Amino acid sequence: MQFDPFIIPFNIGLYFILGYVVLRSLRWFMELSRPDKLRLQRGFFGRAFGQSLREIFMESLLHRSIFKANFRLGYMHMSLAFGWFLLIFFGTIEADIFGEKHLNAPYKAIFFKFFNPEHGRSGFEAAYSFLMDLILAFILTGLLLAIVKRFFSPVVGMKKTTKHTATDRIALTALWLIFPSRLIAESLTSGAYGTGSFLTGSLGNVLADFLPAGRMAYPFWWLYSIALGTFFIMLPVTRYMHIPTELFLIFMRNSGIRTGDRQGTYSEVETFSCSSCGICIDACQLNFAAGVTDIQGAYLLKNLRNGADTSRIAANCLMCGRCDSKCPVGIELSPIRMIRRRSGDAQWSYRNLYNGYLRNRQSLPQVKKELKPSFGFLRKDDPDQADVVYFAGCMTHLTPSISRAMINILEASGLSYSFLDKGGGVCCGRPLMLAGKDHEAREVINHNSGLIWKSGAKILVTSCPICFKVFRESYHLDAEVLHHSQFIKRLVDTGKIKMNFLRKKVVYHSPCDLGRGSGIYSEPKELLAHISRLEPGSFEDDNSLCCGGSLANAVIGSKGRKKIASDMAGKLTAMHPDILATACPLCKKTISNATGVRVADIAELAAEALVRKTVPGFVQAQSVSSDAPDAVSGVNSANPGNLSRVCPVN
Amino acid sequence: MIMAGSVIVIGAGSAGMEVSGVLARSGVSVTLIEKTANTGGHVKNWHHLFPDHRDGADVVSYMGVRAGHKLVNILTGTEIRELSRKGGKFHATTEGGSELTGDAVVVATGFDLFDCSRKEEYGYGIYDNVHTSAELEEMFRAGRLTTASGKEPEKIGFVHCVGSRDEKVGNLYCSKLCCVTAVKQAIEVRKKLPRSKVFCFYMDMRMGGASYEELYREAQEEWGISFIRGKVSEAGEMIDHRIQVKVEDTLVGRPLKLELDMLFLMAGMEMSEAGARISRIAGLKTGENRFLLASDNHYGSNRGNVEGIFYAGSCTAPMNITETISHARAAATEVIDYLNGINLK
Amino acid sequence: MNRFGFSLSKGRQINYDTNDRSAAEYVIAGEPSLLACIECGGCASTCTSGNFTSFSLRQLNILLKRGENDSLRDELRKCMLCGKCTLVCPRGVNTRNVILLAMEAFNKSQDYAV
Amino acid sequence: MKPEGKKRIWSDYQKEMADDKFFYVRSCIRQSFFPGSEQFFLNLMRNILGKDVYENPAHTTCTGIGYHSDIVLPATIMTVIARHFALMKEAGYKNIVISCVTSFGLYTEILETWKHFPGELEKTREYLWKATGREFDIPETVAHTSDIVYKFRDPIAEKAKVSLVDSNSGKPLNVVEHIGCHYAKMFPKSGIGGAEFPRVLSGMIEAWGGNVVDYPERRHCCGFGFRQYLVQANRGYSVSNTEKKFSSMKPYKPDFVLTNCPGCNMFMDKWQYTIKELEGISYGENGESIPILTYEELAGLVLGMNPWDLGLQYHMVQPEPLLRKLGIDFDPADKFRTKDGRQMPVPENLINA
Repeated sequence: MQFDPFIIPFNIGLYFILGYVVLRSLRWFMELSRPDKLRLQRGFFGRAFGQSLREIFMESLLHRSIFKANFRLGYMHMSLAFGWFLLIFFGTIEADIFGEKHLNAPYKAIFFKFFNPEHGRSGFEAAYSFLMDLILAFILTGLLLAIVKRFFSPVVGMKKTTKHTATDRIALTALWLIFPSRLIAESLTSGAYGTGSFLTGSLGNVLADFLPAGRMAYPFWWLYSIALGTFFIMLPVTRYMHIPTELFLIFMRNSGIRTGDRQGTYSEVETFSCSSCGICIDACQLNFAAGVTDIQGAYLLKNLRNGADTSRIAANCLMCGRCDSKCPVGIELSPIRMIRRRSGDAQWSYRNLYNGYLRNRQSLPQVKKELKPSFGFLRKDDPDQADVVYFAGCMTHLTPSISRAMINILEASGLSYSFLDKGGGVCCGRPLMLAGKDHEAREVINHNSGLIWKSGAKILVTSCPICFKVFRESYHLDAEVLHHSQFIKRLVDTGKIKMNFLRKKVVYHSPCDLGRGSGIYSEPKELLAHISRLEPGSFEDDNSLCCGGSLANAVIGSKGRKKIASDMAGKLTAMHPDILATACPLCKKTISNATGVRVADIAELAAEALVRKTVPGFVQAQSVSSDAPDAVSGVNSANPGNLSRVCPVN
Repeated sequence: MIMAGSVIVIGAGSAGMEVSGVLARSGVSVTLIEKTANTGGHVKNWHHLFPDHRDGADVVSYMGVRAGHKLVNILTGTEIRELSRKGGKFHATTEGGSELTGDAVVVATGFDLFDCSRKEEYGYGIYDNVHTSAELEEMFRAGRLTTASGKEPEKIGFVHCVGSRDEKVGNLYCSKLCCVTAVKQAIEVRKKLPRSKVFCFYMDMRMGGASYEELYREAQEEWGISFIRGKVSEAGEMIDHRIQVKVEDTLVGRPLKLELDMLFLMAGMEMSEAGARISRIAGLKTGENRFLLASDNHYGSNRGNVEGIFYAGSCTAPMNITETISHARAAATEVIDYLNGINLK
Repeated sequence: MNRFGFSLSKGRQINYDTNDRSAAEYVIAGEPSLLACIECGGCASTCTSGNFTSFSLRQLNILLKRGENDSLRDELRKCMLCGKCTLVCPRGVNTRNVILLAMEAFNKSQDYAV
Repeated sequence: MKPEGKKRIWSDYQKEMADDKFFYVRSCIRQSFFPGSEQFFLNLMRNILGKDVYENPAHTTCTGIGYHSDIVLPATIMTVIARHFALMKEAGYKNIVISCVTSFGLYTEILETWKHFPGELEKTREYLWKATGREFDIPETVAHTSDIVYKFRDPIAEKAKVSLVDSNSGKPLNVVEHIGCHYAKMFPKSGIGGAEFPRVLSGMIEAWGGNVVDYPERRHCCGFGFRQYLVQANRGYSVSNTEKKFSSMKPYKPDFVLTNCPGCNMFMDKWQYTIKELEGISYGENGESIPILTYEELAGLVLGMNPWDLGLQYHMVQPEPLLRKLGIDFDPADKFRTKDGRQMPVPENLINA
């Protein structure tokens, strides 16, 4: 029986953390909703299992996503995670093969050198020692990078790095000590016995030359064990909890579980899966354009983990979704933020270390609801009946050029349509939702839904991506919901209207709620490519920027918005386009104030490109452009099309 | 060009001093008459000027240099009793009996500040803690801004349009400088007394000059001064000698009551008594606002109804210092043309 | 009802000195841009809710600043947060935050949600 | 407070008043609710100051209460007032002296109207002629009775037996003067001292040894407001205005309020009782209420008249504490006793009693 008291800290830590993780996982599982439990069971015993294992390997060990975003950061994460995994994996094999017996206790593998100091002198043993030294060296390079990052983040390509709590710092120190202490302990032991490979052997020889290596090794083995034990014990109350939690998250996600709009196990697992890598911080325009550096996803989750008040952080976000699309762990940051917004400034009771380990379920106090309706004053008018109902939206009423263009296009299409909010409508409800006021939002949603149902619409067209998103996601409508860019595209495709070609160089800005928010990328770009010289930009699709005008953020003032708008306008107009096209009245209004380049909504450009028919009573398009568009023959082959192609329901 | 000729300039405020200096440098000999003992007009009473809080003394010393020419003969403590024109020359008799002659006359009699005691409801001259804007400048200059009992005031109010835009006192016009003066003084009060709260009661904020609106915004954003739209209808002295004011908060349509430690009345500008006297003596026409009537609203603001008599500065309408100095320079060119026999009327 | 058949009526006068201005101070501390308001009414004239009912952010802001809090709690709830007011404000007042902070202030001070 | 500032304003608002030969018209409220005041005015003028004051028993109400309640039309009230001028003309008098501030305001307003709209004057002549066959002249001077008492304040002071000082401490009493709105607010030139800092009552108080209290709400209406009181549903407004006035004067600890208007006197007196009943608030010291006196009552006290002859007991707020403070002897037994010694019914709910 090989035993030495120095392994006790390690053993305590290891068994503690293993037990803790098992219990925590069980508890998470128990707290899952019934449907989510079923999903997880099905996922665990189905196809998702293999998928999850693969993802665990690719992401949790290799950190492929971080590699994609940032090579040096990816290498840092990989060397630590994958390297440690290899060290344990091969260490266990090493102990199994070269140890006194098979199937050893874990400490035998971890402290193999201590118990087998003579090991690795020659042949296969030496080769294996070489492998182990190689892995250790691999980890140490990553560790070096991590230390440099901590003090000088741009080295790893990060502009900003997360700030640490006191417990984080203790755990971090322990983590940093693990591998150097192993290196020195192994080296000293190797030096004393003349074993060890290129790293530990060489370093050991050097040290043994002027130090009593044999006697000095022992304290370092203690240090190594204490560092490991401390790290494991601290793990549950630090961000390093992400290491075990992420595995659970991957299984849950692959089983089809999502954040949803309520606090639950999944969002808690997500919260603990964040490694604070900081990619969300670099992606955030509030950070790089407006200098707001303490509200990003990593901070939100950190504060959630620490039980701090997150109401201020939750409120200060554009909800543009750039961080969601870039998070290497796949944490749904925006939905988590929305949960916090709904809960107002309600806080968790967790304040002390004890609760950190055995925390209460992250239940939130019930949000107080007003029973009286907020919008009882809304009239129940009867809308005009039409197949196509156009809803301009509040913001479009401040950019009448867009609604005017849409009316011109609708007139030209010859379809039966009505302008639902001609005299000024009721808000779609999304701004209320974004402020966490779902109950109030439901009131206006019900009101608008009633109007749309009564209008008999088969297609609901809106000019505002904000309205579009909420119409699609939160309204229960019989009508097909289209953004005007989709609708115009369909009119063109079905030959209802014809377009001239505008000889203009256009760059397209994808609005957040239309693009990342609703996945509508191609139609606007195809339409623009059809009527103009659309240039590819550097911020396309998932990588598009927010204009800064977002209604989701009520905290930043006009100065902050202006900074974001100027920054993004500068980036989008770097190629000197004639027109910066967008598909959102709010984007248009926000960007217009930040650039000298003409900013136009896609509907305005379409109306300008519209081939006019001289029909009595037809409202002439108001061409903003001074030069007349050229008719390009053959672009639109005469395609009579019928209504059924536009309105599939008919 | 050296010119022969002599001009009598009445009033040695900023307009009179500027017009005299310009004329003298063109070779015209000037007799500058001032009824008070000192030159410098109202500006010398102003501690700091809007919109940049510069020292009023700067402008006074500038004017002193400008008018300090050997061809300018300054007669202070002198008033004109008679003014007539004989054989192409103006003859003036002073109260002291001395005779002056000139080829032309420039009236630069400026304005008088409205006598705030005429707005009885504010209790000026009766309540201990009601003062005028001009008195506040004196307090700033003395470096002592306290209530009558010597305490540091915590709440201070400014009433705009006292004696302006008020049919009850016969002044229908806007004095146009009081708004910006109130804003300037409110900021200075906040600077001097950082714990104080300052309220401006206005009818309209007329911030038309260069940098005025910016100053207004600064007053709101940086100094937290409250602007309440409504004319103070009455002020009453409380038992502790503070002032209770009543105003309608017109933008919510509710009456508002407020207790203040000090109340400052933004005195408007009126035609000066001296100017009114000159207009009677020389037969100069005045407008309904009692200021001297210009021969043309657009291009005749330096001339009136008597040939050879020119107007400079705020004897024609309320003007700020910048406008007064420009108007005075314009008057000088009109005088020079006249002396050269060029009649551009 | 007493035996006189009438009672002292509550005046309409705003008593600035006795009113509780803590809600206004809370809002201004969180959103200092409110100080720049010139009460022009741009917000109220473009207001989506104001199109249907007597809701005026301009008036609300003034009452808030004066500490006339009684009617505000119910009035604030009429806002749909659509953000048009923020876009039209000539002084760059972050109006939506003003409303949210005012709601928060009343939530904190009153044991009752806006 | 700077008295010299007020003096400057008073010098701007002096009015011409006759010295003798007055035509007297009465007040509806005063002759009904506290007739001692009008009684003493005639006594003072005729017997103490030796003036000629003529009163025609055929004169009527001016109809001011009806006018201010939108019941009486302007043409009607002008004709009623023209009739009083006709009575004056017939009696050979040229100086009218009016007991009521509302009437005084109306007389002033009508005379101003006739000055600016002579057609109205001609129409009124015609109406009066058609209705009564009378003719009238515009009076030479128009005075309120308080103007006349003010005018003779110094002769009264010379004959004074009582000074407005606390007989115990020797300090002057603090007196609030309340001027009826219709006295000078419409036409500041028609009132002594103008509308902002009226002199008419403060002159009497100072001449008779008292100290005038100037408080923030001194201009505020007593609360009567005609239809505010006449319509029961509106009385809350009426009484709240009174409340506002009294709470503003309370810190000054006034010993009594002097009024020159019948309505003010009645409402400042009776609403104190009502507020005490409604809210439990009283405005004087030691839980007492503040006595409200007319200038005739005050002149009477100063001249040593029996308080019960002046009718002080007919106010809601009883005068005994004030009389004791002034050192005036009175017989409580006489309070509600007729001249021939019969006991009259004692009113209920009197305060300060």
